[in-house]
Amino acid sequence: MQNKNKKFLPFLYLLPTAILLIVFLIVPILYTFYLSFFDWNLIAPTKEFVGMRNYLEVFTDPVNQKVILNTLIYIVFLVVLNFLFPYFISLIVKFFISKMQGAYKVLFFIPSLFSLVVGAMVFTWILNPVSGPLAYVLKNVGISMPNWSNSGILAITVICFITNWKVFGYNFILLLTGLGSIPKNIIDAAKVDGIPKWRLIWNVILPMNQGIAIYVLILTIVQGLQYVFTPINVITTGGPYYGSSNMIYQTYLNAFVLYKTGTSSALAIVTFVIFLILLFIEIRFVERKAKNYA
Amino acid sequence: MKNSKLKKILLMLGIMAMAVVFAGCGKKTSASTVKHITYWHVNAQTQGGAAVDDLVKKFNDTHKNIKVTAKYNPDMYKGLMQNLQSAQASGKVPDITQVGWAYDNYFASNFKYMTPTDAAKKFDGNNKFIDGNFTKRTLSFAKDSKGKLVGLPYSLSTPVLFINKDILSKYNIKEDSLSTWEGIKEASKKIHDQSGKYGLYIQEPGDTWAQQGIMLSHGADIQKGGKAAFASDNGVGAYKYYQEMVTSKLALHTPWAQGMDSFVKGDVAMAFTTIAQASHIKKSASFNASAIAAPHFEGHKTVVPVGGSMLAITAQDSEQQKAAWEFEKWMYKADAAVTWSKGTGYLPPTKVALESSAFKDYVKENPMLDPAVKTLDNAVPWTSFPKKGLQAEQAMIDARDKILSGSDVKSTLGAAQDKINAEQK
Amino acid sequence: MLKKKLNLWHVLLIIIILGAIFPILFMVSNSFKTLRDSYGTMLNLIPLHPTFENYSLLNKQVNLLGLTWNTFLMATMVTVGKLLTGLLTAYAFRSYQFKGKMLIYLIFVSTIFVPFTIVMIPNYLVISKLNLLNNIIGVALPQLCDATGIMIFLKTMEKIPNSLIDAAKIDNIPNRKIFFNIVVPILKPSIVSVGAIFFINSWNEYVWPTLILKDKSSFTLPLALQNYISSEGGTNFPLAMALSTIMVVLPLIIYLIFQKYILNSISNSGLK
Amino acid sequence: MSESNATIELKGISKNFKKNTIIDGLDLFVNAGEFLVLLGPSGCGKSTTLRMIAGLEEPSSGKVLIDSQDRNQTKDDGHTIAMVFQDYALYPNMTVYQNLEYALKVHKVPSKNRTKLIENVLDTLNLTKYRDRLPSQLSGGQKQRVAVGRGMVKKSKIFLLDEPLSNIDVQLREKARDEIQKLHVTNNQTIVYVTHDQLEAMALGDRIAVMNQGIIQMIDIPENIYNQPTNLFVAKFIGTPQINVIEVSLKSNQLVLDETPIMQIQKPGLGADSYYLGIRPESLRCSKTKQTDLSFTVTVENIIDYGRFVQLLLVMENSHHLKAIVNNNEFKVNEKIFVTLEQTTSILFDLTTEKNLYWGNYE
Repeated sequence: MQNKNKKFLPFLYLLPTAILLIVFLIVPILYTFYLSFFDWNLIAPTKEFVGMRNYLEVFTDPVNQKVILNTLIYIVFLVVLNFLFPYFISLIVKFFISKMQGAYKVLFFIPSLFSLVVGAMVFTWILNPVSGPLAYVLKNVGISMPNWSNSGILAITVICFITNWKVFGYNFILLLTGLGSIPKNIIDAAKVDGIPKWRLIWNVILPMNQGIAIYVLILTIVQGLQYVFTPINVITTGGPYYGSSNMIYQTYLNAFVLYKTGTSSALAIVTFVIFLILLFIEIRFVERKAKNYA
Repeated sequence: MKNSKLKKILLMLGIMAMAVVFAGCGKKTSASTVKHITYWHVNAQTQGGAAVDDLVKKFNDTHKNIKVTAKYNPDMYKGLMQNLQSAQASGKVPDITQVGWAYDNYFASNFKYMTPTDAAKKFDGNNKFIDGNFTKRTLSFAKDSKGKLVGLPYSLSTPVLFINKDILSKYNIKEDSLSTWEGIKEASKKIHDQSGKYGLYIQEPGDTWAQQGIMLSHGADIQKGGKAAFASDNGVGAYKYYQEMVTSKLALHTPWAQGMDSFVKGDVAMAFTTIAQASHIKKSASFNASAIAAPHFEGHKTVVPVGGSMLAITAQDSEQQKAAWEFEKWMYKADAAVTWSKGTGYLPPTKVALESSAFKDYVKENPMLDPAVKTLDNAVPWTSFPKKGLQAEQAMIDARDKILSGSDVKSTLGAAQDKINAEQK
Repeated sequence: MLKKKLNLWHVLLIIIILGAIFPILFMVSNSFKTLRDSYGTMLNLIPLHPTFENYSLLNKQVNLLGLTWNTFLMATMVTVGKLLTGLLTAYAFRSYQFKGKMLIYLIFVSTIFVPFTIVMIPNYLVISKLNLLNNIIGVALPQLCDATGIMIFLKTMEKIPNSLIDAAKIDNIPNRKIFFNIVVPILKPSIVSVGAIFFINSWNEYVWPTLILKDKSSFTLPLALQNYISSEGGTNFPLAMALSTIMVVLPLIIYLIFQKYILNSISNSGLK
Repeated sequence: MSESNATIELKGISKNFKKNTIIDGLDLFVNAGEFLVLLGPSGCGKSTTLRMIAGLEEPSSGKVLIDSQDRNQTKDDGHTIAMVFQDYALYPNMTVYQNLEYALKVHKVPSKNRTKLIENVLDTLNLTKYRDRLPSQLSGGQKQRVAVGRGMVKKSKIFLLDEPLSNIDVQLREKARDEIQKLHVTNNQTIVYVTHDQLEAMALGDRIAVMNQGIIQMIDIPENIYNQPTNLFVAKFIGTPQINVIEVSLKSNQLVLDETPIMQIQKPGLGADSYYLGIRPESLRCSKTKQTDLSFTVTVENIIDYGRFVQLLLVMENSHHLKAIVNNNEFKVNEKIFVTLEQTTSILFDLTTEKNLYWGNYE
């Protein structure tokens, strides 16, 4: 009696999570995969089997091609704004200043207390290209603000800036504390050897910090694409002409606006595969690298 | 032995948690004879939401046997249509709902509903209520492509040209020169050359209502015999005129919220948008604002699609339908209709309300409404395509975005028209 | 020589702080402006004729208490769910060896990388079949488990030396007691901070609730903002800013109280 | 001031950290090529002093002169000083070879010389086998040697070591000490070595500076530190087992402990009437019979045989304890034996200033 319990006790602890994951994650993924082979508008009783047409459409339809390109642009912006920028600032706060580190941590984190809807509304107002306060100030200085809501690229830039306003603080702290795990006397040793700080950071600190950096990088991309959903939905709803939509938002548009669940599911599966590849890189890179520095 | 005790407790905990979760969602069953009906609408707080709540409260207080609960649907008529679609998927449809004109055919061909004529015949025994209150023209707005009356017109709006009188007088532009698009272009040019400001902003919400108005006022037809026909020479001519104003910076091309903010801020002299914006403009503008009737191209007369929505009964069970019909009739009473109009800025739907003294004084207080009432006479039904209405509207929106960012008008409009007609077989 | 270089960096950091804090000031200042002022005098942060009108109007037009209660209920449910499942799962991983342990762990970790859109439609259908549309439980149910929680708790639990647990086992203290009287107290700081983060994120959530909550009475605060973005009637910016200011009060309080915990615990979630 | 080493001078150095002063008005001069040990209990400011020499800490006041040039004026080129840290501070992501090579590569030393230098150091520290290993794959001893190697490779004028051996297990420590000794002989660099282990200090230092609460108590060659400590602190700190200290009073020319005279002294100019008397355990002559009329009786409370020597724990009549070291164990516990003291092998300290009075005849 005794060891039988012991054997399946751990599974009892895992039960609640397992049930939730099966019902709300694993089965849904399979169901979406199933849906991606049909054409259905969510209400009609019958689903029409269309085979691979939806997947074909994902890559052939010009709008989808544009959306995939947009997603790459988003990723570039997200990596630069939500990963490289906070990483650079965390290096500055960690190695180049001695006072007020605590104060910066506290203040940088405050924007992440806000909902992105609020961020989107405030910034749409401030950045109104014709009559916003920023446009007004720039006009006095002689610069006329471009109408960002008409061009896909500019709209993406604005949306990524708004998301950056909220996400910067969180990533900054994640990376800063990651740097904390580096023994202090390495910095002293380098100082005595007359090694410039940036050189030390490039040759020693960054390689050592690779584990958490890769984790945050991939998190930034994966969660970043889902964070930008809110500003897109509030400001441009994907416009002008899908110029600011990305694969995540297009999946929503197809599903809950145009009621083309087939296309939406196919897009979702393709996005999922891309994220899996990113996850695979993270696990292989981070797990292997972290092992031999421990 | 001690492990099994732990197991029992954890198991119990698990079951209890699950029970709590499911208990919260049992069906609300009320045995009493009071009929519960749900009324879906699109009126946000800033635009009639309060008026809807007042009307529903007054109705519930005066009708003991019917209890109405109003439900707000975000993102205007498109948002409501999406919710209706999802509601039908889960089998919980409302009893009475507003339906935007653009979705007239789409609603008729996708959802089960009861026509007002059937409701009048079944519950009143005669058609007096409908014929007595609505003109032939207003009823025509609510007919589907097969001429069947789908619902009763509830909120009517027409596009008007809001103008910033301070700017116009500053560059001594006379108001009556703005009755034609050519006059507006000229005025815009003068304003732009001298002040750098934009002359005109045409609304760009989640529909192409205003843009259809420009094409109609250039003699074009949006739809002929159930097929899209807007890519005609007249239609292309009108759009080219508009595109040219945008590219030469006389007209502003930006999403609706930003465009209207710019007009209210005084950075745009004229705004061609729905009369429903009147109260917001009056409250926010710090300049002397007024409104004039929708313009037309020289040699054509003003034709505008009617804006707003109709009330349709989506209840399936006859008891619910009866209660919904009674609620609908009450909403059309003169005082209720005027309160509705005051709250939303729309025009009252019934003849009696339009001519009622209450509405007349209201118009005197808000002169901006006057041009809207006059334009009502040259309003035509909002074109809504019978099949795949949502995708058709999206195609026209996409065409607008492409044209206003510079692509060739003729080919873009042609492509959109073919795309829509391909679905209408 | 060192002193001068130092200030350069501080200048950059202070600019970033301004960028982070200015929109918040802009929001609060506009919540005290009249509609006309918000357009007319955009630039001055101190309202020309400050008014409390937006807050009183807000309270009249919308059931502020009800909205806050909905948001609070949802956030609490989600937080409690995530903490419970996180703790139980982490404890299972920490103190038991079983077949396929590594595989199950990898599956749990990979859930962080699953895009929300892939489960959107099926979850929507499940919730509507369970008749939980327009119901806070419907919003909370699919979110009761979060892999980040599992990872953080696992990391903190790994710090508990085996000797501590073995010692308790030798005194044959039952598993349940070990979990609640030894493991949980040690985890208290990370439970508090992770809980605070889950609460704040769920409090501000917009995307999933918009799909489920369609009826005004069931709205949460972020959704109520939609009421004021209606373009048909024009955006009442000051009113929206008043609601936004109210919305951030509770997260700000939580942050001020648990700020020390929160800032440290975020580090655990990342440390590999 | 030869090419291969440099002098170090600390002038009026003080350092305070958040209100409490760690070092107050410290002056120190280290001769070129000298092996100076900074010895003291933990928290006495010895590491901070070393870090100030290395430029890792800014002194609150005072100047640090390297080759009599003020450190703040000269541009720190990273050549003159090398340092080894207590926990080695090796670059974890670089192999042993890369660790040694990194500083040279940064300072653009031509690769030919680099390889020669590194091979040489690897050979002397017999680390050649481990050249391609990562620090995490090395033992404590090997890591320590790599850390020292990294300093040696620079051929710096000054070599600072901050308790390099404290993390190594005891048997290896002696061997490592000899290597550092050899290193000093071959490279003739100026070395400042921080430790709290007196054995290391006595073994390595040309001179030892004993520090306490941020003040140098005494700086002298090991022999004087041991035999003529300037004050009671130094006396107690150096030497295990610790020096015996008893309070005695002066009666004419005899030191008396509770009325029993224990020592005959010549007394030029000793004013006060009571003092502290310090006697190293090996200076207590224990015997079964009375040696002089001033020998006093004690009982043997405990005997510990360390092999190389035997330690006796003795109890006097007034129950004061003394420790003695003898080389053969002829005594038994509880046996009554005689102890004889000599002026030449004991030290007299002033009761209040605790300073060494050198028996009145100041050198």
